[in-house]
Amino acid sequence: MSDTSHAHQVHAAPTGFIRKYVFSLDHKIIGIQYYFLALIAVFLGMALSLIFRLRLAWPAEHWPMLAKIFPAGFEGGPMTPEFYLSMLTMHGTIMVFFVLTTAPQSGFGNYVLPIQVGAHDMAFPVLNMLSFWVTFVSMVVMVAALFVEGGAPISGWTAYAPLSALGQVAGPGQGLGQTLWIVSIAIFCLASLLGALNFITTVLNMRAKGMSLMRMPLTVWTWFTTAILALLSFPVLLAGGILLLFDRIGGTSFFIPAGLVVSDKVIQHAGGSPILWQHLFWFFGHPEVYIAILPGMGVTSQLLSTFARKPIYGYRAMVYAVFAIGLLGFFVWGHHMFLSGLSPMSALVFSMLTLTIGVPSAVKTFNWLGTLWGGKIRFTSPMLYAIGFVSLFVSGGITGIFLGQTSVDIPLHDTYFPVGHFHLIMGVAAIFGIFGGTAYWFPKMFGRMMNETLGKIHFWLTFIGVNAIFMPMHTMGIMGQPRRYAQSTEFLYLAGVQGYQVVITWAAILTAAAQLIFLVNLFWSLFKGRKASDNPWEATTLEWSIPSPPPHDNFGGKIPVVHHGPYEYGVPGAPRDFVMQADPPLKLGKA
Amino acid sequence: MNAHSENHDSHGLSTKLTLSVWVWLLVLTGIEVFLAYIQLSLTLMLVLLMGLSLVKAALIMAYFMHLRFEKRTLVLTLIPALLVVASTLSVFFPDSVRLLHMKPW
Amino acid sequence: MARALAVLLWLITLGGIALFSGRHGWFPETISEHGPAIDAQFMRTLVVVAIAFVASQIALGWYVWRYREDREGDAVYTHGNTKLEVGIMLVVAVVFVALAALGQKVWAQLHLQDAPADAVQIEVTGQQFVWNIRYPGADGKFGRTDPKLINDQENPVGIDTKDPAAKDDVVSVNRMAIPVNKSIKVTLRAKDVTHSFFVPALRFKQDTTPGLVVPVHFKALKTGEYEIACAELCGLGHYKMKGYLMVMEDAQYEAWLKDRATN
Amino acid sequence: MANVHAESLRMPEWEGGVLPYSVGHKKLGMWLFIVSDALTFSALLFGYSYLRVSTPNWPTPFHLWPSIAFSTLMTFCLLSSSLTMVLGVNAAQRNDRAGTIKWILLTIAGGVTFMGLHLKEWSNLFQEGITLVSNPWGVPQFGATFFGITGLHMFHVFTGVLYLAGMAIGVSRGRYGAEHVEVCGLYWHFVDLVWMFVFPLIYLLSVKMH
Ligand code: HEA
Ligand code: HEA
Ligand code: CUA
Ligand SMILES: [Cu+2]
Repeated sequence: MSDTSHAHQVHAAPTGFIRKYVFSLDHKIIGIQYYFLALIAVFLGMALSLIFRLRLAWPAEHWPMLAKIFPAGFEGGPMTPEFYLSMLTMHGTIMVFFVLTTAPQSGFGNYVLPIQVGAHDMAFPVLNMLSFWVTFVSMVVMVAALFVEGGAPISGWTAYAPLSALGQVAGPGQGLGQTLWIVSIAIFCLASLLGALNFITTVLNMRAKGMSLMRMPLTVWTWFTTAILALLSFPVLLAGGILLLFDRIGGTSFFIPAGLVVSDKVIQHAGGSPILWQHLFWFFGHPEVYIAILPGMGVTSQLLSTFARKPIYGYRAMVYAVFAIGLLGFFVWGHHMFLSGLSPMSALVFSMLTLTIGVPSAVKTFNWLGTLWGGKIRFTSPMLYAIGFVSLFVSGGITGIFLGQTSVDIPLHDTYFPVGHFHLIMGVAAIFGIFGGTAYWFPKMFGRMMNETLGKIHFWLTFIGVNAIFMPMHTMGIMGQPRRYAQSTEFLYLAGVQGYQVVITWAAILTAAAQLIFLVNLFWSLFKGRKASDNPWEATTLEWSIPSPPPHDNFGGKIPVVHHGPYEYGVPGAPRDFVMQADPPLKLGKA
Repeated sequence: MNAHSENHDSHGLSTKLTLSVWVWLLVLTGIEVFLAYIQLSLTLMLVLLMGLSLVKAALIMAYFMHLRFEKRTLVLTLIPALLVVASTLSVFFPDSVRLLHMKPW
Repeated sequence: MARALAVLLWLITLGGIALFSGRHGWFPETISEHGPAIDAQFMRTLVVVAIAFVASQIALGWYVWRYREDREGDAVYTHGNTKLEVGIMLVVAVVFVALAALGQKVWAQLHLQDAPADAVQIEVTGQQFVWNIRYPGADGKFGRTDPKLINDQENPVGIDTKDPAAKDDVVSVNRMAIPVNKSIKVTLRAKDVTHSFFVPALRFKQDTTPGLVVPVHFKALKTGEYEIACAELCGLGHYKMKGYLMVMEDAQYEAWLKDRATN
Repeated sequence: MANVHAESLRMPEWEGGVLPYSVGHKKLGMWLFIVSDALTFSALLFGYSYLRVSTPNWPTPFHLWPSIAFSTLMTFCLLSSSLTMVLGVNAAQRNDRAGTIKWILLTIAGGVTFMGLHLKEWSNLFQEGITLVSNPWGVPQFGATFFGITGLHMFHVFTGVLYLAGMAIGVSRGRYGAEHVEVCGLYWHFVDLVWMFVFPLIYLLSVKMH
């Protein structure tokens, strides 16, 4: 809208470095920028997780090396509990916002979506650039919270008020760090809004001739649905964030009730409600988890079909399932609040609706299996990640069925059981979507292949590793280990848990180390990888009918005409075992 | 590719229609202010005022914002999406009532 | 490669089953009246979910094993099967609705029914990082409280001693005695931030939300000492916010209460 | 087999470049933005209602003079500025550049008057002792929600006025055409539309009866 160039005019390829790589308007460069932002974020988030895992396994140990970097976090020797919590808070926040909302949607989506629908760019290139830079600012603000006076916030990625609203009286980390956290999230909301309306407009208005809705690749469907979810859920978080900010710096009390006494000090605020914050947060929070997983589902569908050399099983059902998941995602947020003082009647309704999300999820799982069934599977590294995704999605998804029931949630809520649940499904299934997408689109994005051997080693180590880290967490949860505990040794009934903590920490260290293989593979292939052909995977969607890497306006001025569905593999009677979307119509002799 | 840039005049808004919509909006506002000064229960008042406001919003969207003259599908996707999501927010209310009756002090 | 992957998938399945077969870690023994119903619902869910889990993972492994590229024959060219799809959907939907319906009974009993009239009244107030327990004393009535009177050392919940009902109130820190086999009505409150009253042995958990008083009730069926944990992040001491639930025989309980009252 | 793929390959053709809503990018984008911004306001208004329901003795302090009179007049300003905006869009579509600028300037005048009246109204309230954090009735939520919501709306009016001003300059230089003006108009009407809910919820439901 602030975009002045006429939308249909192809902007000329810029020449200067700044216009080309920094403030670029090209959706491909912006996609790559997002991708690398997420890459930095994920390694930061991972490092934080290792730091706090150290304390869980060895609560009394001293860590002189770390103490040098964060002296305040190690006063008195071992890692302090507030430092543990600040690492945890930043870990969760960075992973959810800057990795899983950023890489699969804004990264791959930006790069691939316009090409897959046959457009030369996004609908609003200027807005696109803005949304990246706004995200960047948001991340800078977030990372700054790690280093400010008083430390990073300690109220978890959910920032429950009043802990997050009261300021320094409520404990360390609740000063400037928490304020920066809220500011960063509010900025992030704006960036996501800009991104989302850009995606939706592009999909609706810019499809090439022949690209009817039911011919769009499933990746496009998932990016589209994700954008709708973002458009409708981020504004609510924005509203909540503004109010929380008012509470912290304006002296209001939207989320702070009357009569609080913190460390013997009577708090002057009155009249607010902590539950209101939870509502506003989870109204966004639940759609957000689908924002994280849907693009991964799309990528997985694409990969399974491509490498099984078979059309996707039940294309239409997949589309409807994606939409159903997105829609239902707006009606279930209360399942995070069963025990928060939510009205027990609404809890029952939320519970019923939550379980219904299992139905479209079952359809998806079933169709993925159906796609593999009877295929001729090529076990390339992207395919391995996709298979890993399916396995992890099932493992992580079914534990949601326990949590979604009011009664079963009573003992499990806020224990490691949900931690296991969301790491399997989000912490790794969705991340496997990123891995799969990286290995699959890397040749297109950079014109070189990634190394298959390294990719496979990375897959094996990671797949085994993450199961070793996150599966045992369910057992810990059943034993009653509450989450966000800086150590497990204070309670007698948790005596059996410490052993798990040590094993998990070791598994985490090894798994994290295995990520270096991924990093090495990525950068090595960037410069030294084998040159990629236009269509190394013999895939069908539009991005594979143009050069690798694509020219500035994607199709060299000639927008293709689409004649086929997205997943025509193994077509009997066709000249090749696959029919690309832009291939001319087939002459079909009646068999 | 610029199907969108013209063709509005054919079914655009005549000045007369615009003016009458404006007058209607003012009249409805007047009724609202008038209502506010009648002794009614808060709930009834809320229902009446919100009802009138929805009518006003509809008028603004339909005429000023041109939705009446856009393709039906645009209306049929935007408005329900907005209404559905906005109205799910009303799930908040059982809790605010609880809060009112279950206060500690 | 394909075979190894298939085997790995099956091993993970086995591992999952092993973890959930409960030999290594399981719920602590339940001592509450409603506990067995929650455990039973957990088991029902476990069975349903295990079937889905095992079936999906085994099938995934099997397809990976079976449909390698170097196998004989062509890839099957199909776009799916609507009937099968709808069938799966209906089955899953029915299973879920049935499951959900079964599970709601305990919830309704705990949260939609009031405590019996003769229930023992106790008030629990969460605070960074202790549990304050208050008993109404002989008159069965809690005295008035006021946040302005709160003083961590002398008057942790801010009892207004001018109120006659407050005279015999008994306050105990981190130690909560209850009689066995009697309905207990607990009133949950919070002093500063949100905490969560969690007694694993009771299968009981409920947030203490500031600004909201939540009444809950339960009955313990076995004497003994059990730990109370805090299950909602409340600050740096969250991990050591520990209390004890002491389930006692009636006489013992009365004695304990009397002892506390004289102190 | 053959009939299977025959089915899949004969799909209804989609003529690329046909806009499914017959709406250009900018207009669609603006509509999407409006939907999302409407949700921000919905969330705030629901939050306000939530707090109001959960607070006993919510004050109803607004006298006919000045608050209600002012806010009614403000409503009038916004509605009228919407009217002039429509006329501006019509003028732009007739390629009547001078007319467009005239109507946009009138619209800006409406917006600025609204802001002036609102600022005056705020300062009246300050004088009565109503601030963001406190007020004479001991329900601090009253001021917080009042200033929070009207403040955010004011912010929208303010950006709208800037947007309009930029539009007027752009049109006078011939850089912006009818579509730009129309999209800008959408935003302005939306600001008006939000007020249609803020006014009754915040003002009319807080009228002092006697
Ligand atoms: C990518 C992210 C993601 C996804 C996709 C999901 C998916 C689901 N989640 Fe999860 N969830 C989170 C991320 C995610 N979740 C996070 C981050 C939290 C914690 C937040 C916090 O507190 O910090 C959380 C917490 C959470 C809770 C709250 C727990 C608590 O705090 O007490 C609940 C409760 O209902 C829940 C339920 C579900 C359900 C029912 C699904 C369903 O969508 C799953 C559907 C999938 C399947 C069911 C598997 C596949 C289906 C089959 C194989 C078919 C056959 C199956 C059967 C017949 C059983 N989740
Ligand atoms: C995407 C989400 C994500 C990811 C990947 C992870 C990864 C990890 N998480 Fe985390 N975690 C959260 C989201 C995530 N987490 C959230 C939301 C919370 C809750 C916070 C809160 O309570 O407030 C949490 C909390 C949490 C806890 C709970 C602590 C407590 O409650 O006290 C623990 C405990 O062990 C933990 C451990 C780990 C470990 C060891 C890893 C890993 O280190 C495992 C190894 C990592 C990988 C296998 C991924 C590597 C990925 C790449 C290299 C991708 C590269 C490519 C691009 C992005 C472009 N996490
Ligand atoms: Cu108290 Cu956690
Ligand atoms: Cu959820």
